[in-house]
Amino acid sequence: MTSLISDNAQSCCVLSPVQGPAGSELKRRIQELCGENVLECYQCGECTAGCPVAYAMDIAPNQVLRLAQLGLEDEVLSSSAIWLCAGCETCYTRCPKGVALSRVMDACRQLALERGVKPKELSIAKFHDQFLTEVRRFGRVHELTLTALYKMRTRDFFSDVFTGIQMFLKGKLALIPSLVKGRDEIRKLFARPRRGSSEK
Amino acid sequence: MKYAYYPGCSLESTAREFGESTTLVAEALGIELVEIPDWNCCGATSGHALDHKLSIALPARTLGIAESMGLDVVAPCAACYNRMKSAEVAMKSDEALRSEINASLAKPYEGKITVRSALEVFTAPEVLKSVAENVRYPLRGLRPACYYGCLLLRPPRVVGFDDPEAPQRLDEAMRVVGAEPVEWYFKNECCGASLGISKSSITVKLTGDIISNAKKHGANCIVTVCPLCMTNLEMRQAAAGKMRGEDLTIPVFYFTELLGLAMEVPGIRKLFASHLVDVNSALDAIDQYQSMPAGVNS
Amino acid sequence: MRIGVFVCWCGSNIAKTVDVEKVVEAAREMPGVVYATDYKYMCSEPGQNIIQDAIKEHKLDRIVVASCSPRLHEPTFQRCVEAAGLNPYMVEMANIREQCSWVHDRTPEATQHAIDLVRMAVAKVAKNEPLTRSRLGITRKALVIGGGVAGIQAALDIADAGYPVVLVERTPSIGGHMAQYDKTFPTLDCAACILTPKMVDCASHPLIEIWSYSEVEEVNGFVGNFEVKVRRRAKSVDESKCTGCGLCLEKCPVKDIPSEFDEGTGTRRAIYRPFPQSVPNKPVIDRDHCRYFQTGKCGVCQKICPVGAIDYEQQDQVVTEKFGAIVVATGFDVWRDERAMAQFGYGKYPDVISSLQFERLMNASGPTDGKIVRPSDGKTPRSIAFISCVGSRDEEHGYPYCSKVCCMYNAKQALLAKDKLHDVQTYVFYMDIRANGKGYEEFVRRTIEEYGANYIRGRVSRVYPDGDQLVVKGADTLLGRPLEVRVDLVVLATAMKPHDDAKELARKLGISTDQYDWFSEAHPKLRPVEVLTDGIYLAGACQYPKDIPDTVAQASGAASKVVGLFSKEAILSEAMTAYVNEDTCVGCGLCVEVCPFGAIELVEVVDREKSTRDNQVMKKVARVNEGVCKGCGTCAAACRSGSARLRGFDTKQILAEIDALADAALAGRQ
Amino acid sequence: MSEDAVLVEEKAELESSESTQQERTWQPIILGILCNWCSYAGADLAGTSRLQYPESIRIIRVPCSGRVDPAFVLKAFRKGFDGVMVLGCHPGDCHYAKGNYYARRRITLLQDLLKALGLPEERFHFEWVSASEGNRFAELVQEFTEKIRRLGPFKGVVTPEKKTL
Ligand SMILES: Cc1cc2nc3c(=O)[nH]c(=O)nc-3n(C[C@H](O)[C@H](O)[C@H](O)COP(=O)(O)OP(=O)(O)OC[C@H]3O[C@@H](n4cnc5c(N)ncnc54)[C@H](O)[C@@H]3O)c2cc1C
Ligand SMILES: Cc1cc2nc3c(=O)[nH]c(=O)nc-3n(C[C@H](O)[C@H](O)[C@H](O)COP(=O)(O)OP(=O)(O)OC[C@H]3O[C@@H](n4cnc5c(N)ncnc54)[C@H](O)[C@@H]3O)c2cc1C
Ligand code: SF4
Ligand code: SF4
Ligand code: SF4
Ligand code: SF4
Ligand code: SF4
Ligand code: SF4
Ligand code: SF4
Ligand code: SF4
Repeated sequence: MTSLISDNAQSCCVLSPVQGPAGSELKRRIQELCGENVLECYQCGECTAGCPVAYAMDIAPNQVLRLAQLGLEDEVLSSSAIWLCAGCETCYTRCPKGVALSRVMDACRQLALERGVKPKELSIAKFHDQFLTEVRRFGRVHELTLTALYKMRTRDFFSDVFTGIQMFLKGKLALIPSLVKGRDEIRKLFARPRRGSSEK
Repeated sequence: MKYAYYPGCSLESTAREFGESTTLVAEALGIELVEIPDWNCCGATSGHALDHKLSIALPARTLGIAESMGLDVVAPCAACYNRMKSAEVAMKSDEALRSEINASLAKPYEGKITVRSALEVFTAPEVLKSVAENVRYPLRGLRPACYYGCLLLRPPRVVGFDDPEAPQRLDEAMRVVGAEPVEWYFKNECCGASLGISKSSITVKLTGDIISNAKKHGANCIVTVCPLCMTNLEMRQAAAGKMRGEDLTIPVFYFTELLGLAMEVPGIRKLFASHLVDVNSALDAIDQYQSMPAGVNS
Repeated sequence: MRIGVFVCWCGSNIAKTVDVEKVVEAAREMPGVVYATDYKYMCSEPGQNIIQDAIKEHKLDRIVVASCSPRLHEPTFQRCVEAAGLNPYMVEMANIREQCSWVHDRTPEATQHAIDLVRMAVAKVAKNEPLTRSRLGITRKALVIGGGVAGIQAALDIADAGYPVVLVERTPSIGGHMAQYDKTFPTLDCAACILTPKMVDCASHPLIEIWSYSEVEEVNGFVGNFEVKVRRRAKSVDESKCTGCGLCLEKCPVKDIPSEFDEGTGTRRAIYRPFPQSVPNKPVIDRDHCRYFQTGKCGVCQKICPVGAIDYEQQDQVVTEKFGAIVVATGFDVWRDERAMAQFGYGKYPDVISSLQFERLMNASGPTDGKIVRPSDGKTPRSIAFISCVGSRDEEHGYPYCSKVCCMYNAKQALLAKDKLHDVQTYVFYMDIRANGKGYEEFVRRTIEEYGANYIRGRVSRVYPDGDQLVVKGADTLLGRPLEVRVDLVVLATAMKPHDDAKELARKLGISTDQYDWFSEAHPKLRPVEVLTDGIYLAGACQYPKDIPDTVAQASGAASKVVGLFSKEAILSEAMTAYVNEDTCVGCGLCVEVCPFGAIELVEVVDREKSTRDNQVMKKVARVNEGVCKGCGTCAAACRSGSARLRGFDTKQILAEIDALADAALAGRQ
Repeated sequence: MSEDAVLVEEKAELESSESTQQERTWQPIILGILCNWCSYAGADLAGTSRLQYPESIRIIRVPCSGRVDPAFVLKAFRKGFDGVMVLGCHPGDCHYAKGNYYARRRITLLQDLLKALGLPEERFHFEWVSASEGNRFAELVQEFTEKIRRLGPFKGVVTPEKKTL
């Protein structure tokens, strides 16, 4: 990993002289994955101001970009912010510089998995992963299976049981998953390996 | 008018009412919806959360099939619509990506068809006019808070059929069917649906903010355009009420249900039974509700 | 053709490296050369005498001086030959010092180089033609467009120097934006106290005519000789009779027109003057709202006017006048795009207002007599949020540039609000504080430290009502947290932008605008008050956002440029200008497109080739306005038919240089 | 690169390697077309600063790089100059505001044209030089002269006609 932070990142962030090229490595990867140039952000904070989840994040959305600008990869990829982002696109819509922070968040999650950084919000990562596993298997998402498998993976059996049963009773959770015939084709779309995936 | 219909995963299960009301209303308005054969999941939030390319490739497959039908696509679910539209825009603007993805598709998508949301289709001027002509029971007394959520409006560069900051299409449709939409201020705030299962504490808070604002401004129901919003708003309102120490109980409808109700489309009313939150308080507020013919009432 | 060549030693500067005598010898062999000689200091008086004598003695008609750079002594030798009776443009210089003796140290090579340079100059001068600079007269009267503080200052300075000025203002009164303010940063002078006297001076100055309610329609001509058409809109009030008593203003029944001057915070009537201290202080009738003009019934003002000044029959007048110079001082507009500002609820929530509206609320002679109240309910706000950079520095929704003055007026408004309402809490949401003027940083600090304004670093995402308050959803980026405040009033520092019709005015004037439609100066550092068209100058915020100190400084700069021009006896036109051979021109218009000065236009002429005696065929050709052309030659390079030519640097001259050099230097190579 | 240009280059290489010894001091003749306000002034500054550079360059003064007609350059090559340089004011510095901007567009076209005609594109150089860049001017002449020396004397255009003949 291209760690550039001093051992004690808490007290002082030391930018080493090699930070330039390495810092631009993170920037380059982000740009490659989602097309956004993090240097366009001028740190106005409008994204943070409008983000519905910012209050729960360990670092503010604008700080995700700031760290990325400095190439402080470890700090970005291990933040809870990148996982908590709900993908609502409020930031992108209002950003005066037209930076699609929502997409930068996507890219950071992808990078975190790629580089094997343990997601700070494990439950969210597991959910996304379970969801995609489901799509890969069936071509569609079967909500009952999804929820059940997800709950098993996170060992969180009870939190939504009540509403789950209610839904089931109202006939909203189909028992049998519907399958897509072109499943092979869909698997091909998944061709590139996703690290951290449960299905290797 | 004929469209390729993309129900998406949830319209088959959790959001059955949305799917059914959409088809019923479309039929009543003479809009033909042909389900896209062998469609697949759009990948939803998880798709783009973990894999940018995949999030374009998945909808592209379905778009390719629709293109072979020669029809534009209607995707009622706001989340599906957002993903499909994003894929459409990406495939149209990035030639390299297009050929890369098309290489793995049985039916390539060349960007010849476009994706529309159900709200967009049903509130097109000529369609809305025909809705107005078909209204049998104006929903006077219903004061919905029109909730657009985030994915239908944002980012404007991709979707952009309504104003992202001051959307009007849904309010307009409600006025056409005789309801009196309230002025409120959270119509385009995010409810956190994508974290609904994995981080419900956040969803509960956001849902609470939204419902509280709707009630404060006199809404007697919320009307939505998205199954994810619906699930959240219904499932989390009890917990949110507890958290805020407020009574946040409020019925939630799909906008298509209300169009159908006003147009007296047979088969609409029975959908209300499957709502998780009892909708009777809202229905009772409608002046004419009791006088509507019992036949439709079943 | 009798060419004379004069080779200079420049003391040892040239002669040390270049074998001057050899150069003279070689020159004697060159085609057309009948005389060649050398001298120690060609530019000295004896040196010049040598040239003048030789011209007479050898009947020379063309001269080559091989010495230093033409950038140094070309004018010297032009004057020298002119005194001897030659046309000054019959001289060419070979730069054998800067390009040869000073940069080489090997004599044979340097000498060869010098010979080549002389050869090129000889070839060129053989094709030179006598050129003349015509003397153009000057109409010593200035036109100032726009009567804001910039236009007022420029008009006063020019008139004080003794030249007549016409000040054209679009609205019924001069004064511009400054007249709308209560106090101005950084000194907090009352705007009226410093501006109104200047406005009155304008009105009473014997050399200034104010044409208010007027607009420029057409501009022709060039420096010293502009011909301008101005539409003087009908005011429906006979100014020569009206005494400005104001009786009519009180009686007009059409009362509720939102006042432009008050930015809609107040109302006016159909007959009105923008503000009580208007100059001229006589009302106009707004025909679009007047009942008489709309329905034919009313006439109240006519009945009430004691002097019979109301004249419904008045017509617009289009006046054509000659001016020698034009000062453009049309100022700025503010951004009002409600849709783009929907996230702040501008145009939707009455208590979200623009800074300009807030100025009117603070102004002692404004609609509220200077009381700061909420537009919605007339209550005194106890908390106010000022939001910076609304539409500025926002390339997505507004403009990418910084509006430069809003940081300062935000501080001013936060300070004045606190000054007027003691228990108000103010919040200023900002991205950066740009306070780079004399006393500015100190001013902002005072607002924060002494007036307790709460500065919060972060842009605001959204404003929405909650009860009778407004919630401002912002962020504190210094803390890295989202943040909300509840306030009674929100003030948006909306961007300064060019007028919507700026581009059209630029087109009329033949000047250029930048990508936003601000008028372009000739050079940002060296010629900031001039434009590329001679005789037209810029003053104030029509060039880019400026505060009053900068505006006034530039206005005085523009005025002194005008005065400088007027104090010349005559204007000499450029000699090396372009012209078009109309017989070969195909009217493609390429040259028109590329001319940086707009000096070329397409005109219809009789096609001499195709026309017969009874059938006149017309064709389009390019024509150069030689008063405007600067001689850059871009048109000549662009023209594919070789019809656009540049005097002094004609294609045939340049090709002659290339040929001469090639034939000598490369002879025998192939 | 067209076949002809390759041919020219190969020939040139052959010749220059043959003659490196005796032609070490071979001085190419390079035509410089300089705008009056910036580049010509820059060349003057090189002079007043007494910077030394090869005796290869012969300068023609034009009012503006916008005056440079591609025909001048073509003509120079037809006449057999070993190299041609066009120098103008930096973007934004043009005395006539936009002349150099048109020059740039035209020169880009010219470069394509040279390529298409099989003319020695590498013997043409276009660059911005300001009035304060005397040393840059001197360096440019030095470098370009070296480059041309490596390429060897320009033996004229190999036109397609010539080849087939
Ligand atoms: C809210 C606000 C507060 C400010 N406060 C301060 C302050 O406290 N201190 C300070 O130094 N600066 C302040 N400024 C900046 C100040 O307003 C400008 O520096 C100044 O007004 C510029 O003067 P001007 O004459 O160039 O333009 P303007 O004041 O805009 O005047 C231009 C005039 O030209 C007229 N006009 C426009 N087009 C035409 C046309 N085509 N034909 C004829 N006439 C035309 C207009 O009607 C107007 O009268 C403030 C700006 C704003 C927006
Ligand atoms: C590091 C630096 C970089 C800069 N870069 C830029 C830039 O890139 N772009 C830009 O626009 N601006 C730049 N500036 C600003 C720029 O230097 C000034 O705007 C400009 O020099 C001001 O010119 P002036 O003639 O007023 O003053 P000065 O350049 O200071 O000239 C004043 C002259 O007066 C003489 N003098 C002083 N006292 C007396 C006296 N009593 N009697 C006689 N003569 C006297 C001095 O010797 C001097 O020659 C820069 C400034 C600095 C410090
Ligand atoms: S809104 Fe845009 S520019 Fe501002 S901090 Fe966020 S990403 Fe950066
Ligand atoms: S997309 Fe993510 S970061 Fe942006 S506002 Fe929504 S939740 Fe916040
Ligand atoms: S003419 Fe030029 S080169 Fe000759 S002496 Fe004068 S300055 Fe020197
Ligand atoms: S028009 Fe008549 S009434 Fe009105 S101000 Fe003039 S003189 Fe007075
Ligand atoms: S005629 Fe027109 S301006 Fe005069 S009083 Fe009547 S409405 Fe007012
Ligand atoms: S002056 Fe200040 S408030 Fe105005 S645009 Fe510039 S930075 Fe923003
Ligand atoms: S020489 Fe230059 S200024 Fe003159 S007409 Fe041609 S392009 Fe315009
Ligand atoms: S002068 Fe040349 S470029 Fe201009 S219109 Fe005539 S042919 Fe075209």
